Amino acid sequence: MDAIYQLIHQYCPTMPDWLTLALIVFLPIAIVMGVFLTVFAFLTWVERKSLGRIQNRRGPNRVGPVGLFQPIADGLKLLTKEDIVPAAADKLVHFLAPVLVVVPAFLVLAVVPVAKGFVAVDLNIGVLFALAVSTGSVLAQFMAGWASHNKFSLLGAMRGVAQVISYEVPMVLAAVVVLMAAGTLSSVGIVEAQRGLTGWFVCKPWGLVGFVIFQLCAMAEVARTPFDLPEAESEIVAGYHTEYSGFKFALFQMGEYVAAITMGGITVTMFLGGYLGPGCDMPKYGWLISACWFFAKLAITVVINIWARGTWPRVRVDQLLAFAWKLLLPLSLVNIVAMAVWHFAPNKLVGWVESAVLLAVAIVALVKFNAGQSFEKRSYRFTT
Amino acid sequence: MSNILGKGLVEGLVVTAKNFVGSYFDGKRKYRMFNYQYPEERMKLPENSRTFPFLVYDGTPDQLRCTACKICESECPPQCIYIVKDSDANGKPLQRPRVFDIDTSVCMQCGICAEVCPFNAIKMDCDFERSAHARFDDLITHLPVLLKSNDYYHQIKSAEATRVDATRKPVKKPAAATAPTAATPKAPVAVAPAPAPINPMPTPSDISNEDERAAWQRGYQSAIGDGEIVWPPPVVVKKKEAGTKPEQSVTNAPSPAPSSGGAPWHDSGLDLAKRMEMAAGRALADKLMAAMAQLDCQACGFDCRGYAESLAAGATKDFSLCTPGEDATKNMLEKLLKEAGKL
Amino acid sequence: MSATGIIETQTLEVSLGPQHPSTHGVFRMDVVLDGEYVVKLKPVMGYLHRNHEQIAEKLNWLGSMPYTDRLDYFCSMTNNWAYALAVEKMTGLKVPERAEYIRVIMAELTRLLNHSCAIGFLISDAGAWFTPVLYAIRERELILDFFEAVSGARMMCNYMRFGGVRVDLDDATLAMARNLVERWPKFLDEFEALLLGNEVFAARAQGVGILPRELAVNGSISGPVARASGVEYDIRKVDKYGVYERFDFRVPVGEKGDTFDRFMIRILEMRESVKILQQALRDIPAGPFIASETKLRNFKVPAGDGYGRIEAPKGELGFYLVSDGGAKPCRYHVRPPSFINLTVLEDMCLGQKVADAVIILGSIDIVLGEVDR
Amino acid sequence: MLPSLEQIRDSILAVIPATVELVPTNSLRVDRESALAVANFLKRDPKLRLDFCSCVTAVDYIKQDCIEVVYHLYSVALKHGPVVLKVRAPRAVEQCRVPSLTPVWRGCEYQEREAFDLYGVKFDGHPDLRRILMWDEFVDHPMRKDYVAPMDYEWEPTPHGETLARAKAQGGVVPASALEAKK
Repeated sequence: MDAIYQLIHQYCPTMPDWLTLALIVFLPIAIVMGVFLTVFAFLTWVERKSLGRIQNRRGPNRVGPVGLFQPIADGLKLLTKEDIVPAAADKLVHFLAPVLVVVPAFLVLAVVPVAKGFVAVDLNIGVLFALAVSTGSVLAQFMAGWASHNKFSLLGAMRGVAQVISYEVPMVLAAVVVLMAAGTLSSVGIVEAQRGLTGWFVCKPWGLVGFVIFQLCAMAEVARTPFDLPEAESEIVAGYHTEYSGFKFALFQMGEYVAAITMGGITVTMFLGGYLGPGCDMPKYGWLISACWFFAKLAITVVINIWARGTWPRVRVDQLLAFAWKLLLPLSLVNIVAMAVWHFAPNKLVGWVESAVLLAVAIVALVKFNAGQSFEKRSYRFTT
Repeated sequence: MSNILGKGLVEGLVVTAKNFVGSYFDGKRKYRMFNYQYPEERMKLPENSRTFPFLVYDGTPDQLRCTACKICESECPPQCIYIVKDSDANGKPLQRPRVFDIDTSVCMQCGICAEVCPFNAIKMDCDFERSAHARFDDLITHLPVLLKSNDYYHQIKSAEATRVDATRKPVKKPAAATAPTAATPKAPVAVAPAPAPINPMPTPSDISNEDERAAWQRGYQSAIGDGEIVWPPPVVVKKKEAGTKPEQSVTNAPSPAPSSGGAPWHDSGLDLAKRMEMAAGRALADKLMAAMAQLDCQACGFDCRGYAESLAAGATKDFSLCTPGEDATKNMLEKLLKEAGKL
Repeated sequence: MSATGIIETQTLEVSLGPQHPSTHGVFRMDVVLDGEYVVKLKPVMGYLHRNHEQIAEKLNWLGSMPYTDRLDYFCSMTNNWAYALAVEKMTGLKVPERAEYIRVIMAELTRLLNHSCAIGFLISDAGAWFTPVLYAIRERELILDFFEAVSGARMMCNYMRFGGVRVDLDDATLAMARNLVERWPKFLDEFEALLLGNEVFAARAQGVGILPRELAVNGSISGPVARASGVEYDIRKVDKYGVYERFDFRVPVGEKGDTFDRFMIRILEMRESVKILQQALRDIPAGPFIASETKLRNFKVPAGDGYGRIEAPKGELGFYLVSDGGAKPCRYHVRPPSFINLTVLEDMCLGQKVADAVIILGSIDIVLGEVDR
Repeated sequence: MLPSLEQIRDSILAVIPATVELVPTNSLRVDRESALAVANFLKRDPKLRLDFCSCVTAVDYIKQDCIEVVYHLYSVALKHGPVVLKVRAPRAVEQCRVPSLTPVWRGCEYQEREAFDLYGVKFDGHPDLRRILMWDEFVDHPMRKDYVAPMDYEWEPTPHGETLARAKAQGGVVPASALEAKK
């Protein structure tokens, strides 16, 4: 924000006040929207190409040089597709749902520090705002499911709600650890707290467990495999967006992918040290290098998403909820205790060892406790 | 979920990673990336591959091998072949099809017609890039479109074509020879000096002007369209004098060349009445043979003489096996067998 | 709130209908759901009913051979073999040695491609984004190219005739088959590494859709679905048709009979098929590939009825033929394994969830061309 | 091993007062009334134990004016071969009733429904006798020999020969262009 103010003053001090005010407010929004929409388009292309390569085929290569214009082609196609609204649908709610799915995804981007000094809105309660707003899309999903007046959409919506609620709790608790370590809620503050060689929170035992929990919850929040139950193709046709076509369907897809990017952004901010990296404090091009660091780390989470999507099957509803309540939640609570132990330990090494041991014991105990349905190795007899 | 984050999930990730990386290093379609970027790259079809059938002709499209014996029409499971036998000006049945339609919307490319054809006249093509505008009329392939030369057959299926040619070579006698027996006499062969062959159909390549080629390409208005079947398409340019017609019939006088005493009627060019007239005074077996379609096409499982003898001896009861003879032969055989008290 | 204090919920009547991504064709399940649990499940079929048996009564004996390709369009070779076997049993035609070996090779290759694709579809029903299916289809493509090189068509082979096969295997196609069989063990290891240890799939498949042994036998269930429930019955071992008793191979049998067992049995059967193929390709004799006395046209079957059956990849595929001595069959009945294996679908799905009902249907591995005929 | 057919028949007659006769291509024809009893016997007899009913078919013998339901029985326990059970019923749709063997072998359920759907053989005692392949409002039984397919369901795009004749005779939906005599 202040960087823009200095820029304006440096180059054209004679700018009328109302224009500078407008610039200060709207320029960051424009930048964020522009950057992340191109990242969204690029992400769909990357996903289809890499899924193709995983499955030994080339992926889209007809539109544009290496299929690069494929997202544009998809967008145009969906724009021109007829927008069918079922007769028995609740017209208003049916129309509002896709809008409300996209809004929270972009709102959260306001607090994600993309580069050094580049954050759309530097709220001092940044993380709280992010976690609160990111669950807004669930309401939209349920509106879509209910308004479509279709049994499959209803089933999908119910699953979506159950899933997001039950994964919200461990996610917040995993974030609590980071807030305790950083001491501030502001996302920029959290990133600054991770300076230093092994400063990234992921390098600490409780940070690593927190990162794993947060990443799993982020994948569940956004309904990515192995938790993509709300729109499970093979069971309930297309879940809550069965009855959507044309640009409304495109909005759902955009909402989903942008939410995946924002969740990745928050994970990177909290655990992987945001834009920190060697060379991010250089005077001249420091902000450019820090932006590169941020997007490199964002790419890690995207790779995890795509890789899981190409390999793992989907979890069943009851296993999904059991996994959240019976394993992730207790683990994140133990994680907070481990962080406290680490914090008040007399010296660094003792703190490290104690929290690591505590977490290891907790993980093994919880997994044993949840192994109600054991996977015994099956033996098969052969008759000649 | 004892080892939910255990070995199995990671193993899966390793496999997909290997495939992801491997797909970049498999240029020569050795292990992974098998699909061809059609239409730029085209896969070389194996020789046996078959799509829709086509009719083979040696030399000019006029000398096609098909003798309209209709075995393929009766054997075709979905009944999608439709043949009308050709006959020249004065009604004498010629041994070749005037109409040979294959309804490619019904044909299921099973290859049974090519298998049962005794004259190797119909073979399975391997070009699959066929598209049409309309669903009914365009999908019915008519005779000229079906006709493809023998060297095209050699080009797509060389081994099979050479094998077929080998088997055909000894059988194909020159037109003038009067071998009555197993030789499958080819079309317009006749004991009498062959009438002037109907002027050969111009091949598309050497038709100069445009509308003629269009006429040839369209073949002729099919029966389903409007108008009578006209084939071979009248060459608009050259006016055929009507005069040639009568003198043709004059030379058709029954002055058979000296044939082995056995079966003067064994000539598919003669029509039924003339053949019965020839075999009037002979034994039952000969009369029965005269009633056949003289094609030795093995539709009945024998050649003409064998079938007549087994009918006369009462070995086979079924007198309707002579498919090329159609109803005319069937009724004649029935009448003869009734007279002889065999039925 | 009902008297017993439990909230009264309404059941949801859903039709996982003919237009559904994972019913492997036009097959419908009328499901009554209480929340996610399946309360009642009635399969509805007949959307792909072409009355194949009436068509066969109008065609002569050879005429319906190409139609058998369209029964279970995944395994056209085994359909042809079952029909040819039934007719040979009635006419007593003797099939030469080489033709028997060729038939075994074709049938086992069909079993490989069918089982690998069945497993692939089962896992993608469970949610993996088509990765396992595309690995299986990659291998299936090579087998289909081999079928095209031999019989002329990839899926609609119309390859077998009464008394043998239509085209012989020359050394080019034999070499093609040999390098095919070399690839399969490597592929099976990769496939197992991807799917076997996968805890998510194990959690989804173990203990789901259990089929008790008595119900399997009583419900005339055949094939891998029955063997997964402990029924030791493989028609290749019981009837000893073709030259199967010359090859040593084992028949895997499970004991729990749930979806995971059906998935595992198919993987083990694929390994056995590879063993059979190696032995068959090693000692295939020279000689005629079709009986000399077979007739292509007006082929007549002596009067009477007969029933021939084989171990098709999906189960016991049988043909019951009645002939009155004429050129056309008087009655032509197909005993389709997928159609009969669906009898117990409801028993397996009761009490399970919607997601499980879809997987149980996938584990039975039905193809609608065969179910509806 | 499977006892010979005569022994099976004698063992049945010893227990059940039914008219069992040997019929060509080694099968047993049983009268309708005692079919269920015979089936139960075949399933429970220790020497036979035919617990696997592989194939159920209905065959329409129009000359003998009867419809025959054929059961192929195998034994999974003793792994021995087919015993073919045939039950006959008159062709008329009203009297065409046969006792259902689904209570004995659960596997006959769908196959008997198909026999009912395509041949009109009513199976008494079948838990859920509905049409299985044709849609419920379908009236006739298509596989019977005397079934005439109504023309409007489907006509061949290029009718000729017998299909054209049938199309004209039944006056179904035939395009004008196809009506000209082609043959």
